[in-house]
Amino acid sequence: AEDTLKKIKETGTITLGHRESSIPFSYYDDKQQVIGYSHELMLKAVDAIKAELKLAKLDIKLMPVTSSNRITLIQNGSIDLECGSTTNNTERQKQVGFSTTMFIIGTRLMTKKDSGIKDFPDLAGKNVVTTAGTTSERLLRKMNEDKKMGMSIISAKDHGESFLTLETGRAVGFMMDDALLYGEMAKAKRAGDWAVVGAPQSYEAYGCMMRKDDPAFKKVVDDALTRAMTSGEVNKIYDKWFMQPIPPKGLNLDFPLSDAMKALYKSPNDKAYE
Amino acid sequence: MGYNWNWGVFLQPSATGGDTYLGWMFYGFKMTIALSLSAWMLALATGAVVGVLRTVPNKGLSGIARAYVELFRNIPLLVQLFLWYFVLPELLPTSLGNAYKQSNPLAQQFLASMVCLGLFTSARVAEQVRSGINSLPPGQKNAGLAMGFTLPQTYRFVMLPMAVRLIVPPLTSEFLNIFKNSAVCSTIGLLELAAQGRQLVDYTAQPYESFIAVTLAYLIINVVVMFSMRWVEERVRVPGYLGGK
Amino acid sequence: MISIDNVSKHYGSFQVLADCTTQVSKGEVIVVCGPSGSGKSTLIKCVNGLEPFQKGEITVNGVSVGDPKTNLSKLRSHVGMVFQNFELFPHMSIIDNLRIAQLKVLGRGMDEATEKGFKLLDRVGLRVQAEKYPGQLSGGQQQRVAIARALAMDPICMLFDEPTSALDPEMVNEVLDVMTELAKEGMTMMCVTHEMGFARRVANRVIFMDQGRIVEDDSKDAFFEHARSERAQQFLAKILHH
Amino acid sequence: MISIDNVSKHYGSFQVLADCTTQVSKGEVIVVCGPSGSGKSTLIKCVNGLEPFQKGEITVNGVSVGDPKTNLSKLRSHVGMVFQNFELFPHMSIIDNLRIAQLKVLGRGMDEATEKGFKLLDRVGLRVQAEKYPGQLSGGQQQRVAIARALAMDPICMLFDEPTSALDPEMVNEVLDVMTELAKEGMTMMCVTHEMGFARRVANRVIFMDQGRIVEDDSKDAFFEHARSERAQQFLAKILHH
Amino acid sequence: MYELYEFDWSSIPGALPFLWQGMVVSLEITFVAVVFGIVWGTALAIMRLSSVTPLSWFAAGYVNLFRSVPLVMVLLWFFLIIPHLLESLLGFPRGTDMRLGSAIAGFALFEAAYYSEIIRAGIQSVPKGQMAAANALGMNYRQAMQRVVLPQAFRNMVPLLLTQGIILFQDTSLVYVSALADFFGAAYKVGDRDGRLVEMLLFAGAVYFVICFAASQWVRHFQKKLKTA
Ligand SMILES: Nc1ncnc2c1ncn2[C@@H]1O[C@H](COP(=O)(O)OP(=O)(O)OP(=O)(O)O)[C@@H](O)[C@H]1O
Ligand SMILES: Nc1ncnc2c1ncn2[C@@H]1O[C@H](COP(=O)(O)OP(=O)(O)OP(=O)(O)O)[C@@H](O)[C@H]1O
Ligand SMILES: [Mg+2]
Ligand SMILES: [Mg+2]
Repeated sequence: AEDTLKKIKETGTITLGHRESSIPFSYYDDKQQVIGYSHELMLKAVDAIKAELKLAKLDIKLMPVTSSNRITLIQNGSIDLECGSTTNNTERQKQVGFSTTMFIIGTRLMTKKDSGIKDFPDLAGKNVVTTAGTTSERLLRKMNEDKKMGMSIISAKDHGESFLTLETGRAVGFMMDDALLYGEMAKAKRAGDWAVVGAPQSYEAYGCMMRKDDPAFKKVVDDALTRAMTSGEVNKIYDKWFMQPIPPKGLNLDFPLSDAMKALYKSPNDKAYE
Repeated sequence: MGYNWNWGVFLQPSATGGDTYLGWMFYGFKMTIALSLSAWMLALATGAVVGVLRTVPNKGLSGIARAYVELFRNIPLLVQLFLWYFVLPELLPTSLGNAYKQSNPLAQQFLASMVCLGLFTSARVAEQVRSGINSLPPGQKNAGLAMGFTLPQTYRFVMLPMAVRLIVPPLTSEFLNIFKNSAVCSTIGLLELAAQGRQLVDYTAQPYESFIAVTLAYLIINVVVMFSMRWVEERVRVPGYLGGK
Repeated sequence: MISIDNVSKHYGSFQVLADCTTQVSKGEVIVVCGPSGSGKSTLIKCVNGLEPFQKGEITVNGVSVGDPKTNLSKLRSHVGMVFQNFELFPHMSIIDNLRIAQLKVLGRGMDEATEKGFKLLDRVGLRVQAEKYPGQLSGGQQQRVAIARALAMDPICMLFDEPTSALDPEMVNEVLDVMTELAKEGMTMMCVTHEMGFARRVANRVIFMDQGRIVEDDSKDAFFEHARSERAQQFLAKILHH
Repeated sequence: MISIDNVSKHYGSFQVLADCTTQVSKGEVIVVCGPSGSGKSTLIKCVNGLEPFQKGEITVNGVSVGDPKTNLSKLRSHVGMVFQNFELFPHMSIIDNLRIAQLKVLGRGMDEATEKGFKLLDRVGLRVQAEKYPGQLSGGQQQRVAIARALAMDPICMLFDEPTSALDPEMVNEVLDVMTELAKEGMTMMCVTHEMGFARRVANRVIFMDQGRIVEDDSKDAFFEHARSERAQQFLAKILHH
Repeated sequence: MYELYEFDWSSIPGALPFLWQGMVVSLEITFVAVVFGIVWGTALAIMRLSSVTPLSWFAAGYVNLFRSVPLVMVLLWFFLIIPHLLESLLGFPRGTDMRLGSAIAGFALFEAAYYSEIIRAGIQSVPKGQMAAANALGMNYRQAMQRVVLPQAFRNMVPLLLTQGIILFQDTSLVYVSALADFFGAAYKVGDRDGRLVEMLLFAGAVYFVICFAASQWVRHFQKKLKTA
């Protein structure tokens, strides 16, 4: 396997992958600067790497990635570390490595407040949207088959497109990671019209992605994340992104810390849910 | 490069159960074919009419045809697709728009893709038809009229049969383009070949296998189209006419 | 039969025809000649309305060509026309070339049209080529087919626009022979051509054009013996000298 | 000067030239005629190596054309050639057309090339057109420029391939006049042409070709008075009749 | 009851600098790909027409391969493979941001296939007699090509080459596959971020239309001028 640390030391550079609109994890603000919860944690990891290698100066290069190219870019060495909203699951573990989990989401549903849809069973026979390539898409399709609900499922290219589909009335519900749903709400024209409802269909662990079988590198990243969580530092970061107004519109997601997250912060681990 | 090749991935059952990933690819392949062929029909029919109108003496008609061509030629396909799919239903009267948007999403995606690809290509077909007609010897039109044919009859019996033969080779490349351009339709969620390829990457994290398979599938389509168009060319070749040119 | 009265035509500011006047009576053969660009083709195309004109009047068999109410298609179906580049329809066999307008314009039946087609192919000596395509014939043969095609419509008069100038020299005569025979049978003909031998043998009158004007309009003998205008004399000298 | 010895050429199985043999001595003018497709153009193009041939030998001024060791470009620069469609370079002015090969092939200086160019334009009567482009001249004028362009290379002999057959009848003579003058000055010339008047006035010998063979190779008078082969007699009859 | 879509154009003014950056990327790709495509395309066309069989086969294979695959796929391939190649061939440090480089390379090599077909047709549109005439004056193949055939071929081709350039400019919108912010990508990202996709798409469409329409009018005008000259 590769020795990422050695490479970083030799080149004095680290290339980070980030998302462009995964609010509030990793996205551009209106000045095209990358911000977000995952991004701040990633920077913590970078600081740890710099300290570990005893580098006076470490150049950071940022490269935006999409859900379809992020794995390949890690593998072919274009980026060294990606912290965004990437789910850690066993399939992906065959191709890439994951750090300690930094967030746990439940997959839920966003609907219009006055639509009368309160939970997944209400969706039977309706049009429902989700983002292509996500775990939600799988769960939704499986639910549709298993329970013979007769939904028409729209797989949109990205979250923005999914929300547009919901907003324009093409679909009555948008199934996605709850945190991201709140994020989409944050940019809606009329945030007050929308609600996140329904029982979580699954829980998923977000981790930072890196090359497989590089224990030294993984350890530095893991230690940095663990330290941030156990020291309570992470609570400030969480507060900043989930309980306070955030760019671009200054909306407050109002997404309190879940029990699963509290447990995570107490004893960090890198296990995939499933 | 630390990559685990795994061609067996195509035979694995897919993550949502039921089908294998190969089955997914095949579904995408069929979707690409169905979409491209139906869009091609639309492009040929519309393009032929607009192309003919561009050459008629009536200034008003040819002006309208020209505006049509310019409109569809000068906006990128990707943008047109978004406009058809997302923007146009918003401009319909509310009740009609809503009824449309509540209908089967696959039908909506297919319809938008077909209309978009078809009309985008029709502008190009129209240009080919026009240049085919214009490259006929000018005497042919006069000869038709001088026999007592009306202008529509002259088009029907004299100019179009030859013009159509002349444009078979350039139309071949438009026909190929429509298959290639259909890859763009994955951006509105239509699960055609390129989209299934990307889904495969998302679900199996085996990007190289998937890309290679998709590229091969396009090559196959290409070869089939080229041979069938060459067959058409051969079939319509006029005896004694140099190389059909 | 054909009367051209004070016809003028221009493209923008460029005058192609200037006050052209002449008549062709039934059975007459008129040869039109003149330097390149003098308006010969334009004049002859005005006669069956293929070119519009801005001033004057042309009538064919009493029907005004310039009148917007005239059914031009109908008029043209009675006026045969033969072009410099033959303009056979390359995607149809020879016999189909002869049939198509009979079927679609005159509304004749298939049998009648076929019979007529073969009769005319016989006449121009090309019956055995009936199933071939135009591209498979020599230029001279194509032009003979084109004449047959025009005759298939039973025209009341024939217009020729340099029918031999795109031909190899060897093939000129086979076409001129067909035209000569046609003239002898009494067909009214207006021919743009530089074949002065043909003019001498067959024409009743010769028209000489220059810069859009009809400069000479004379009986054949008067034209060849003592053309009045200097331009025509020069032209004849150049054409006949070699 | 030019000796053609037993030359044969075929495209695949189609024989274009079959055992052609003839000579052109210095100062001689030879006219080559024959029906379309008989191989006239091919023969003349073989002389300066524009077409390769499979059998036989051609020498020009003692240099073998078919020999792979021969510098064909050099040979061609001494042999002037004039084409049916003029083939002036449309993107260059007339004077540039006359200069380009002098500069790039003969390596002459700009001044010398320009002077030579103007002298030859004078000679063909086109000095005032020097700055125009080919597209702005009439066909006859273009062909005269093409002759001047060939002469600018100081050729030892000239080849003409139907130099007048793409011209309007009026313009034929202005080109033939230039050629006649050239012949009078003693230029060695090989001309494919159907202008029998020119052949009668200027040629020393006439070669008649049919189906790739040289069927007649006679002095002018012998050819016109009593052509031996039936094919040549037919051909002459067709060409001269009208 | 849903209401008619409410348009809200307010995010455009603030996004203009970012959109302009995107436009610069689009133009950069177009420009480099056109220049490189014409140069490499000319070489391919000459190879294709040459009598040396391996050369003409290579050119034919190259052109046919690139013309069979969707541009989107080519760009993806280039995005994923070129970085590797460059790293190993030229010793670039790993992780260099090569999105722009690989997009440009992908476009240039792809467009060269199309340009070579245009140029080949252009060369073949020059009457054969021109080459013969140049040879008859003693010019060799290179001189005849350079002084006589190619100048005329290019003159005949200019409108087609420019039109292909306009198509190329439109196709730059496809670089969204590599998350590179060209003009369309920038508009899309702004629209996504602000929840104003519909407006930004309409705006992008209008901008493309104005630019491409103006450019194609100019090409027509230019074509007319060439014809009369
Ligand atoms: N569509 C047009 N627009 C402008 N000028 C035209 C057009 N058609 C013909 N002309 C001009 O009209 C003049 C007469 O043309 P016409 O074809 O009648 O001449 P012509 O006597 O038949 O010559 P030729 O012997 O070369 O056939 C020419 O100068 C020609 O350039
Ligand atoms: N590249 C080629 N491939 C095959 N056949 C050819 C080729 N070039 C010429 N020919 C054939 O060779 C024969 C002689 O052609 P050539 O041009 O020499 O005839 P020509 O006597 O000059 O006729 P024309 O009077 O029509 O110019 C013709 O039958 C022609 O079809
Ligand atoms: Mg004319
Ligand atoms: Mg010839």
